[in-house]
Amino acid sequence: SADLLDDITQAKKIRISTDVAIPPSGMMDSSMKPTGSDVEVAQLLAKDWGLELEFIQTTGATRIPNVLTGKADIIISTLSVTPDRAKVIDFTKRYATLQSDVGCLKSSTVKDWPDLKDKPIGVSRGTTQDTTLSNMKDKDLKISRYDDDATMVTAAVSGQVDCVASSATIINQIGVKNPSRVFESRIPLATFDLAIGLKKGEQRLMDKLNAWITENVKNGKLNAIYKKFHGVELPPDMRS
Amino acid sequence: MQQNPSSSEPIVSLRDVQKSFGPLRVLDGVSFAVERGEVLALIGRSGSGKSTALRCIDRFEKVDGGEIVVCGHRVDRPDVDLRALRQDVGIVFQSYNLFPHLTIEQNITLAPCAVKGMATSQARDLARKVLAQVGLEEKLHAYPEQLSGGQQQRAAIARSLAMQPKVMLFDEVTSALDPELTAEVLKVIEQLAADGMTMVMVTHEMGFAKGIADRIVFMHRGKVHETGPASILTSPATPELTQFVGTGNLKS
Amino acid sequence: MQQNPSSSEPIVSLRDVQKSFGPLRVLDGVSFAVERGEVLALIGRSGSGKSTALRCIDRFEKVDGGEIVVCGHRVDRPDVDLRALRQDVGIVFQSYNLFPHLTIEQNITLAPCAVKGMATSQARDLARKVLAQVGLEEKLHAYPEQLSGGQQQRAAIARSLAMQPKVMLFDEVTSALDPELTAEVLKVIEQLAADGMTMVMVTHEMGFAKGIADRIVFMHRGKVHETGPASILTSPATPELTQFVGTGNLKS
Amino acid sequence: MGGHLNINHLMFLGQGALWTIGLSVIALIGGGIVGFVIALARISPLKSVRIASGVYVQLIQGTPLLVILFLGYFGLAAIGLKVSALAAAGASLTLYVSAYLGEIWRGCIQSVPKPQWEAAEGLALSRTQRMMKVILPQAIRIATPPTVGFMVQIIKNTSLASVVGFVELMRSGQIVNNSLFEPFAIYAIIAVVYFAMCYPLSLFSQKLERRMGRGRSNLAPA
Amino acid sequence: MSLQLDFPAVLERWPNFLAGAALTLELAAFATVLGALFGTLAAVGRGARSPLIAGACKVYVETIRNTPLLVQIFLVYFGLASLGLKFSAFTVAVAALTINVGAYTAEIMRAGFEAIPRGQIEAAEGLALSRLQIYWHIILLPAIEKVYPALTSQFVLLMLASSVCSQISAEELTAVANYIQSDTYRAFETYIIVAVLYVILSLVMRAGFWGLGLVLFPRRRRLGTPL
Ligand SMILES: Nc1ncnc2c1ncn2[C@@H]1O[C@H](COP(=O)(O)OP(=O)(O)OP(=O)(O)O)[C@@H](O)[C@H]1O
Ligand SMILES: Nc1ncnc2c1ncn2[C@@H]1O[C@H](COP(=O)(O)OP(=O)(O)OP(=O)(O)O)[C@@H](O)[C@H]1O
Ligand SMILES: [Mg+2]
Ligand SMILES: [Mg+2]
Repeated sequence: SADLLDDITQAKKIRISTDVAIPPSGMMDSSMKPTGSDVEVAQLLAKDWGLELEFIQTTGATRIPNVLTGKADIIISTLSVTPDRAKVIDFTKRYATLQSDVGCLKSSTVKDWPDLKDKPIGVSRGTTQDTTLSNMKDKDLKISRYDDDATMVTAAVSGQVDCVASSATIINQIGVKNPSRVFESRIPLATFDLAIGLKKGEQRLMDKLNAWITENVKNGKLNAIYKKFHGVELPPDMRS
Repeated sequence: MQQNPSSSEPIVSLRDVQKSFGPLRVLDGVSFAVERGEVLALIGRSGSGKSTALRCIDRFEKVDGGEIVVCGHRVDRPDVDLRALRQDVGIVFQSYNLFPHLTIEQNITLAPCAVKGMATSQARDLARKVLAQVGLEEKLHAYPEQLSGGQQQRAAIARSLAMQPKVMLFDEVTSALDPELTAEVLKVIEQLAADGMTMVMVTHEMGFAKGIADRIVFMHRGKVHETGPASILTSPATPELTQFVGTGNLKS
Repeated sequence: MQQNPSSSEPIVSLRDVQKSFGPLRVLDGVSFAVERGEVLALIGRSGSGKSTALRCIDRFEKVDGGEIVVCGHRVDRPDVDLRALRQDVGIVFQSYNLFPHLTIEQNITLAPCAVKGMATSQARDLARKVLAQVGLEEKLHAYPEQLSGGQQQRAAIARSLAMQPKVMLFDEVTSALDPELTAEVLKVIEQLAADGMTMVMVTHEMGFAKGIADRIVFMHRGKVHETGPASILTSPATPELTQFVGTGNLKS
Repeated sequence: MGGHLNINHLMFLGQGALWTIGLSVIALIGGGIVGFVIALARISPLKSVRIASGVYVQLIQGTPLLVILFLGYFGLAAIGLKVSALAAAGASLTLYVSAYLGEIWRGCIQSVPKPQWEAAEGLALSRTQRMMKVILPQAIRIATPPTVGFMVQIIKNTSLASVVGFVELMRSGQIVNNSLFEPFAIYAIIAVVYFAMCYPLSLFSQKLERRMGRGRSNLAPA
Repeated sequence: MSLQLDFPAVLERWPNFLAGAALTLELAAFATVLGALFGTLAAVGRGARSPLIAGACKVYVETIRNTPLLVQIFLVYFGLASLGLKFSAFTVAVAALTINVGAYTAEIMRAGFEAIPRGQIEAAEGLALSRLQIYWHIILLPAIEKVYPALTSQFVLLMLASSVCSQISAEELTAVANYIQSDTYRAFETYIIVAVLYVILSLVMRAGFWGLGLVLFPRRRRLGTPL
């Protein structure tokens, strides 16, 4: 196999590593079919390239090993671009962004970092939010790490934690699940670029993916998908 | 519940005792009595109900009918005070049933301390005394498995003695032992008899029964078939006992 | 490896056999021989090494020194052909060790078919024959657990016989049985002796040893202490044997 | 997303349950075959074989299944073997099950009373004949109840195969929960489904054990 | 080889591994002690004369033994929260593990009780010991001795099974591994190290139980019969 792109073309099939347990990027609809923003991005890509699409089900922790060990060709799974990750895999251009906040129960009095002292903050283990919070050693934070977003949201919905660090979309979801526990964003954490991840050294595939992203940002298709699931548009600097 | 039995009353008495296991009638109207200081030997072929009769005396089996009185306890009644009964009765089984995780001393002191509330030091002295009675002083701190079968059986007898029972029951206490070990256990029992202990023993050792028993009870098919002094073994009245002592002689 | 033993040579011979378990010297220079057609009884107190000596003959224990020859097989040598040896020797233990998952017939036919390649129908006839020898024809299709202890022991003897051994070893084959069952097993062995089978038997039944054995070997502390015809039991030469038969007589 | 538990969710859970059963069967068959070899190796007359199989058992039994699955899934790929998730999970479960079944069966073989081995030896049967005709038939009887009992463990442990992307019962429950967020209700349903799969096996194993207990006490003293 | 192994990059994080291993051991220790007590009580309860107590103990044992630990942990964790009770992840993990291992202990102990020969109990009855005294002096220790290997294996299994506590935010060894591997993207190396650590932990536990056995069973020690 000289080149991953050739392999994909030859197989007429692309294998995409996607976590379907992190709504609204990946989830199951009421008829238990995969849906979500990442799922639709993947479907769009496969359609444009005329390939059959295979989802490699993954969890947050196994997203990257899946492409490193050749079990999947690319990752489309709310993968934010960080320097650490860039040492291990290559990233395309961003295809979306993710606003991360610390969100708290509406009735809580948390306003800023000092108020968070001794309050457990729920977070998905190994996500960029986790890394960001873990690096704030000076702030004396208490972090409760869950295996995936779903468990974290469940913990928030059921009352195990009153604060979470996650995307704004997910923070807003909690109240929908349990009207007596409405969460709202209180402290902005960071904005991350989301990109497609792939194994290092696959330049031809990388070029082709970048071209595809550029085109679909321009024609508004990616923005439409984002708005459909996240309720807001992509940031202005990305749309222009 | 316990009355002091007057010396004229028997220590153990069974009257018309009935006992079935399911459809099998094991005791079919058994009656006999044991006087204070008497040694009674229960003999009979395998399955004739000897062990069952013995176990009924200490209430390890409930009887279906009849009357059992032991040291004034009405053993056949459902409301008999079991723990009081068993302080008056010592029982030793064929499989010695020493507690394997306790030393011989602990085996002996356990019941006096736990049941009678005896002080540990006093119980230890007692253990030494009863072990001397069975000739095992030096095994005080050994564990059961370190003893030979005969020694284990003697220790089991000592353990019973430590509760100072009024009557002792023995169920074929030597049948798991070889001849030499048998001899040492029988010597201990002989000594107990000489000291005036009341005893009921199930045994296959005809020679021994002849030598030590004041009275023989021969059981056959759940009934007392023949009873009398040791001499009935040499001149049996019934053909069943004749046959029984006949086959028993094969062992010689 | 196997030579046809000339009739003048003994079938079993032990010379200066040594065997230790760890620090414990169990056989300390044991020598005796068994002629064709002879019945030899091994007696001695518990732990004197009788079972060990017997097990050495069939190579269930490796000896540390000395020489054992059985039907021409040099049993002490590491290269002895075990399966050939065991076709010539039948052994029966105290615990009968019938295979519980097989019927009596299957127990008996297993070895002739598997080892000697006998045809099934022929093996079945053989089973019927040896069972008749021990008086158990009607139990052909029973499972071991359906038999009494004495019947199981006789079936175990029949199973050994089916291999048509040149010599049979018995290790206290009756000591787990009560007197009546003992009698039926001893009758079978008596019949075998009358038929001329060579036998070595460890036994506690002094009366039986006296009646059937051509020669007695009395073991004491891992040594052959006294040996001679059955009459040595009634007039022992050594004080140890005197004491041993003395205590043994308690059983009568 | 959201909404109430509907027939699709239940179908999805049912599909997960089917995968749980499928994985269990694969694990039982694979683990059974390898476990049998392990059991024999553990009582081999060759010391080196005994030690090697002992180390194998210690290693596998000392590692959580989660970690074995992970190493099986990514480890095989890392050394260049392309395997499907099914093959990787099957291989990992086989390793795991074989170590436990091997030990269970070794115990059963060795619990056939020593006199039985000696009686078979005394009849001049060869080692293979002793094993096949005398020891194994008895060992199988002894081994059936604990083996059936261990199948319960297998069924429950396949829930960990979710880490390598298997949507079996546990994972399907998590996914349904992600769209409904009624953890207590959904996990209770999952618990009931597992119970429905496992309890009959437990009962069966207990029944076998009791029946055997009776049979065994009737056997000749050993 | 499609993957280059780089152990030093992962081993750099040894303090995290160590903390995870320590928490795993701590979880196992608490759950072992509590589970042993709880399970023994349940085993005694199963033999109770009252059908209510015996039945309740049976339902408890069977329910736990026939559902996965992960489900039990979720039910305890989210169930307690739904009731408005908030405990630390550690407390919940210990509680769930205790409930779990208690059921297995109960089954094992029951087998131990049943393995005490009838004659032992009769001998004790013949010495006029009360029911409670018989349980305490005659049954308990010998029963534990009989099933000690099974018990210790169960507790080692419990330690390994505690890896699922990562799901409810207990930072034990597997949680640490997940965290480190998503941080370093060295999954394979991380899990090999973790596997080695688990093997070491299970050896440590077995050694500990061996030592405890020497203390608990003085007869074994004196007579030199290994368990
Ligand atoms: N717990 C029991 N349940 C059912 N049957 C029993 C029980 N105990 C004894 N039996 C039966 O009762 C009969 C008499 O038994 P018992 O033990 O009293 O005889 P034994 O005279 O002591 O015989 P042995 O000399 O063999 O000890 C036997 O047939 C026995 O099988
Ligand atoms: N496999 C073994 N390992 C260690 N010691 C053993 C072994 N087999 C026997 N012994 C010991 O060797 C000694 C002789 O045992 P053996 O069984 O030969 O005696 P025996 O004369 O047959 O006694 P019994 O009449 O009690 O059967 C005993 O002290 C016994 O404990
Ligand atoms: Mg009896
Ligand atoms: Mg012997």
